[in-house]
Amino acid sequence: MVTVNLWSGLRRFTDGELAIQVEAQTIGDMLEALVGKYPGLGPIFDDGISVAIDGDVMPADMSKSISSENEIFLLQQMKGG
Amino acid sequence: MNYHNPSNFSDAARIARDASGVTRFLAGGTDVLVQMRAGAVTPHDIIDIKNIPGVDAITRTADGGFIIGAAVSGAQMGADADLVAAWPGVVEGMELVGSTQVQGRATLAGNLCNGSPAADSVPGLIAAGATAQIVSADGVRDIAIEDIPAGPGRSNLVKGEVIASITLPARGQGGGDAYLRFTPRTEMDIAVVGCAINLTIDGDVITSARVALGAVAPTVVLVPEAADAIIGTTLDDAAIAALMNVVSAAAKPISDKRGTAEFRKDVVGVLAKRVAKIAYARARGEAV
Amino acid sequence: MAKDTNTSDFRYIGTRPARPDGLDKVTGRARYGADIAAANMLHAAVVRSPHAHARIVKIDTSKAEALDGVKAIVTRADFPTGLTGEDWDLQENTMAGERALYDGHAVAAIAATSPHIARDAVKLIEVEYEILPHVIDVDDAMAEGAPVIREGAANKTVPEGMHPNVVKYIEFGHGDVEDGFAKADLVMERHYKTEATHQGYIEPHACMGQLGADGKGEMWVCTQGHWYIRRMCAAVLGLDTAQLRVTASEIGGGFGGKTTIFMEPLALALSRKSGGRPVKLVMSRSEVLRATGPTASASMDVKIGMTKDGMLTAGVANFRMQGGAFPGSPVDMALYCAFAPYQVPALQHIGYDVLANRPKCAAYRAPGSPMGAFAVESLIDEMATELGLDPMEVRIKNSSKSGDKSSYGPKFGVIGLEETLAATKAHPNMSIPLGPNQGRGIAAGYWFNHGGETSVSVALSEDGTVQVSVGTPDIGGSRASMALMAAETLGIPYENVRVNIAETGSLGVNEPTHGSRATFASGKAMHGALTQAINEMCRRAAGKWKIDPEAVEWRDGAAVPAGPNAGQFPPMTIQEIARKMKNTGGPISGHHESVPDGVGDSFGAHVVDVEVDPETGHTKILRYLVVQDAGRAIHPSYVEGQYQGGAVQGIGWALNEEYVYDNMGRLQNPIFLDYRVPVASDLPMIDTVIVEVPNPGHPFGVRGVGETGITPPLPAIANAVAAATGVRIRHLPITPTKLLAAIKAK
Amino acid sequence: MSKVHISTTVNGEAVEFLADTRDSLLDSLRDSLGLTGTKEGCGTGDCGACSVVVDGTLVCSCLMLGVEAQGKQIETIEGMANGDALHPLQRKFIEHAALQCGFCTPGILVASKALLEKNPDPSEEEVRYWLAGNLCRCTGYDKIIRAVMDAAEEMRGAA
Repeated sequence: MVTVNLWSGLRRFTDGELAIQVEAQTIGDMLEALVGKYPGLGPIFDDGISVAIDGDVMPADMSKSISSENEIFLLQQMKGG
Repeated sequence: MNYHNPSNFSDAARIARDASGVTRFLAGGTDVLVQMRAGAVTPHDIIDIKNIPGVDAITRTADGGFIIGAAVSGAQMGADADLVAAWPGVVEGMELVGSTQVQGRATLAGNLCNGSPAADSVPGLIAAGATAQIVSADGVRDIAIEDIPAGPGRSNLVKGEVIASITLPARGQGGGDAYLRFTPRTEMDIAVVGCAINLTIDGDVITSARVALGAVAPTVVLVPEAADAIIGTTLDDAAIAALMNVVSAAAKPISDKRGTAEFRKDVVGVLAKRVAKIAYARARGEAV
Repeated sequence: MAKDTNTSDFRYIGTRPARPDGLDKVTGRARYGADIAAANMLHAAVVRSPHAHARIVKIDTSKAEALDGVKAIVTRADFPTGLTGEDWDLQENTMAGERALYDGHAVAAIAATSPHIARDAVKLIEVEYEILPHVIDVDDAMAEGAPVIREGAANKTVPEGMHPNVVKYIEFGHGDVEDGFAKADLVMERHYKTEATHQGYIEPHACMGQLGADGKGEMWVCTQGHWYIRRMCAAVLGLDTAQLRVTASEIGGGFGGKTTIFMEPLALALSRKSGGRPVKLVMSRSEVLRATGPTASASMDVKIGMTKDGMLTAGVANFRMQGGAFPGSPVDMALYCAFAPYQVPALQHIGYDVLANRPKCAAYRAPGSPMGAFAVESLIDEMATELGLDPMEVRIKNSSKSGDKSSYGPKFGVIGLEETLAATKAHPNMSIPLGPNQGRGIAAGYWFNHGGETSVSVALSEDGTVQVSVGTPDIGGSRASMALMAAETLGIPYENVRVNIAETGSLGVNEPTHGSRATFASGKAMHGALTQAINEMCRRAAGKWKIDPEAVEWRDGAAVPAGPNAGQFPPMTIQEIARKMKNTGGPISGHHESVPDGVGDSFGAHVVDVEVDPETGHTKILRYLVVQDAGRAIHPSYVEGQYQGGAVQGIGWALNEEYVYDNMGRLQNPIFLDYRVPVASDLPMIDTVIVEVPNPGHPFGVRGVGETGITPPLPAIANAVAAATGVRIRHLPITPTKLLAAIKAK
Repeated sequence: MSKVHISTTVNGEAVEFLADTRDSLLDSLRDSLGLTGTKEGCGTGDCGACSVVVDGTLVCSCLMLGVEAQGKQIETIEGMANGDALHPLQRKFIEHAALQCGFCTPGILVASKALLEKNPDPSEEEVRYWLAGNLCRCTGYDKIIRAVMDAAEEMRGAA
C-alpha cells in the first residue's frame, strides 16, 4: 500500500480526497490504480504529469519501484528553460 | 535597385529628378539600409553621394564657421578638435546617434533627412542657427535647419533636391551650447525627450539664446519663448524655473511606446534646466 | 560554504582551463545555424499575419508562383491533417490554419533561388483576412465577453463555468491559511504584474532542411535540443521520426527559446515540394521577436501573514498567466517556485493558464519562477519594512533547510539556501554605505533543476585519448565541464578528451539542454558510460595479467592490480590498453542512458544597489551581487558566467524589457532598438559568490546552475527602488515613466 | 537583376565578387565570399554582431551596401589572428571565459580591437560605452570587459 499525495485541484475527481492509498509496486501500477479508482484522473495523467518520490521530481517512470516507505507527490509536468 | 555613384552634386540631383520610382540618397546609410532590411522601403534608385569630392570634409568659412560635408560621420566630427571646442552641443548630439559602429557612418544630413522628431543631432543644429546647403538641378540655396523637417519621416525638400553640406556659424565670444536627451538605456536608444540650448553671455548676463526641443512635437521645434525666459538673466533660480515652465508648456508630445505625454512634459523641463546650466558654464569657459 | 574556502581532492574539477571550442569561437570558424550552404540550395521566406486575430479567407499565391526564381510555396494545405494535442498546437503555430492567431503568425512560406527573390515573393502573396476581435492582456482574456481564441482548448483540470480562454487550472497547498492569517500581526495583500519578455538570444533562428519524396530528411539547425526538433518536425509533417536526421549547429544562445520548433518544418516542407533541394530558412530579428519565444505575461495577487518578529504564518498566491494563443504558460511552475525558499505553515496556490492573441510562449530560463518571486519577495520585503525588520533576517529566519517539506509538497533533499543566505549576509557589499537616492534590495530565488532523458557514449581511441558523445548542445561551455569530469574520472589530462555534440543518428533520445541539466544529466550519464569503459579496460588488463578482473582497480589513468595481486604488475596505462585493444577484444567504449534521479534543487540570493534620478525616474544599477549554490562548480568561470548572465537578463526584465502592443494587437517594438536588452554601459561588474553544498545525487556533487540566477533580480531591483525612493512599483518593468509618475504621486 | 562586379581587399587579400545592389556588405561577406565569421543578429545596426572595419573605421556591415566595398580595405574576424598567433584580445577572451555561446564574440573582438588601436588605455567606462552597440545576452558583459582591459594592459606592456 502506497500513499499518493495529489494537488488539491484534483479533488474534484477524487470525492475530495487528496492523500489516496492504493496497492502498487511501481509508479505504473500506482497510476493505473488511481485511474481505476477515480476515472476522472485519466485525462489529467494523459496530458502529462511529474511524480516526486522522496523529493526527487521526474517525469513518471512507469517501472520505478515504490513502497509504503516512499513519500509520493503528483505534480503538473515540469519543463525547464 | 539601381546603384548610382555620381561625382558631383549636380549630377546627383539630376539623377534624383529624373528617377521614376522611389529614390534614396546614400550618405551614411544607417537609416536607408534599416528601411530596406525591414522591407519598409525598396528604392528603385539609390544615389551614393560619398564619392563626391569634398563631401567627407569639414572646412572653415571665412568668418570662422564650419562647413560639414554631407558624408561626414559622427566619428569624424568628434575627432575634429576645433569643432568640438566651438560647438560641443552639436557634436554631443551627433555622437548620441547610435553605437560606435553607427558613428562610423551616420551623418548630420542623414539624421536630418530621416525626419525623426527624436533625431539627436537636430536640436543642436537648430539651436546653433545652422543652415543646410541644398543642391538641385536649378542651382544652390541655403535654408535654415528648422525649415527642413515637415513631420515624422517627412522633410520640406522636394524631389531632385539634395543636402550637400551643413554650415555652422562662427562661435564668437562668450558662447556655449549643450544637448541632453533622456533615454531608458545609457546608449543605443531613441530620445524620449531631447533639448539643446545655445546661448551667449556678456559678463554674467545671457544676451542671446536659442532653445530647441526634440521628441515633444511632430518635428524638432525651436521655442523662442523659452529663449526669452533666460535672455537678460544670469540663469538664476527664477530664470531656470521660468525656462522649465515655458518648455513644458511648449511641449506638445504624444504618448507612445517610448513614453507618455505627461512624462515628456515633465522631463523636458528637467533637461532644459540641466542643459542651460551646461551651456551657461561653457559660455563662461568653465569645464563641465 | 563559499567556494574559496572549500577544499577538495579533485585534480581537474574546479580548475579553469580553456574551453575546447574557444579557438573556433574567437576566430569566426565556429559554424552556427546560418553559417551553412549546400549545393543547389534554395532560400526561404515566410509570409506573416499583420493582424492579431483574423480569419484567413483566401490565400492567392499565383503572382508569387509566376516570379522567376520561385521554386516552391507552402501553406497549411500542404500539411497533414488530423493532429491532436501538443502536435496540433505545434503545427498550428508553425503555419496558421483557418485563423491567424497573433501578429506575426506564419500563413505561407516560399523557397526561391535567392533571399531577395524569396522576400520579393512574400510581397506578391495576397492574403485576404477577415479581422476578428482580439485580446492581449491576461485579465482581459479571462473576462466575460472576451473573444474566444479557441473553443475546446481547455484540459480537464479547468472547472466548469470559466471562460474558454482558461485552458488549465491548478490548485495546491497545505495547512489552514485562515488560521495562519489569524496568527499574524500583519497581513498584506498586493497585486502584481509582469510583462512578456523575450529570451533575446543574439542568433536568430536558422536552419537548413532537406526532405525527399522517399520521406528521408536531413536538418541542420541551431537548437537546444535536436531530438525535440526531430520529433516535432516529424509529427507536424507526418514523417517517420527515424528517417529524419538532425544535426545541431553551434548555438548562439537559447535560454529556453530554442527548445521547440517555430519554422523548421517549413524548410522541410519547402524542400519536399521543390524536389528535395536543400532549403535554408533564417529569421530576421523582427520575426524572432514577433513569432518566437517569448515569456508569459503575468497578473498575480499575493496575500501573506507575518508575525511582528518576522515569522511567516500563511500565504495565498493567485496567479494568471497568458502564454499566447496556445496552452503552456508556466503558471504551474511559477506557483511551485513562489514560496519555495520559505517554510510557511499554511499555503494556498491557485493558477490559471490563459490564451491571448500573442505568440506561443516558450520556456525562458527558470520558466515562471521570476514572476512568482517578484510577487512574493516584493511583498515579504514590503512587510518587513512595515514591521521595521531587517529583510535579510526575515529571509534567514524563514528559510527552507535540507529535509524540509517544500511549499509544493515533496520534501527537499540536501539544499544550500541557509549557506547561501549566510554567505550573502557576510559579503562586503552588504555593508557599503549608501548615498542619497540610493537603495539596497535583496531577494532569494529557487529553481528545481531537471534530469530528463539522457543518452551518452564514450569511446577509447587507438592512442588512449577519449571521445565523449553527448546529445545536449553546448550553449555556455558545457563541453569544458564534460571534459573536466571525464578527465577526473579517467585520471587523464583534460586535453586528452574530445567532447562532441552527436547528431540524432548516433545516440538514443536526449532532451534538450534545458532545465539546467546538461552538466548534471549528461555528466552523470557520462560518468556511467566511463565506468563501463573503465571496467572493460580493467578486464583487458586482468586478461593480460591472468588475474580476476575484480582484482584490478583504475587509478590515475591506468589499470592497477589490487587486493592479493597488489604490486605484482606495473600499472597498465590507458595508452597501453588502447594500443593493444584491437588484439585484446576490439573497440572499448561505454554507454549509458537514463532519466537520472538525484536532481539537486538550486537556491540563490541577490543584492543590488541602485540610484534613482528623482527628476526623471531613471534607475542606475550601482553594484550587483549574486550568491548561489552550485553543488559543485566544475569549471568555475562558466558557473560565474551563468550567474552573471542570468542576473543581467533579470535586470533587463525588471527595468526595460517588455512587449508593447498597440490597440490593434500589433507588436510595437520588434527590433533591438526598442526591445531594450541591457547594453554594456548600463551595467556594473556583476559580483559572484559560488556556494558549494554538494548534491549527493551526482557523482561530483553538481546541481544545475543555469536558471536560478534570473529569478531574484526582478524583486531585488523592485526592493532596491523602493528603498531608494519610498515608492513601490508592482508592475514590471520599472520604466522611468512609471517610476517618475509614482514618485510624483507620493 | 544584373549584379555589379566589385573588387576590394579583405584581410589584406584582393578579392572580387558580384553584388546584387540590394546586398548589404554583410550579405556579400557571408554569402559571396564565404566569410561567415561576421554574424547577423538584427540587420538594423542595433546588435554589433556584424562589426567589421572598413578603411580603418569600425562599422556595422549590415548598414553598408556590398557595392560600397569597391576599392576599400576591409578587416573581419577571420583576419584578426596572425596565422596561428592569436591577437591578445582573442587569447584573453578564452582565458577570461568572456564568451558563452560565442555568437556575439567576433563582433565584440573586432570592435574591441578598434578601440585599443584608438585608445590603448581605456577606462572601464570607456570600454563599456565603446561596446554599447555590441549586445551580448549570455555573459552580462562582466568577463568581456575584464578580458578587454586585461588585453589592453598586456598590449601596453608589450608596446
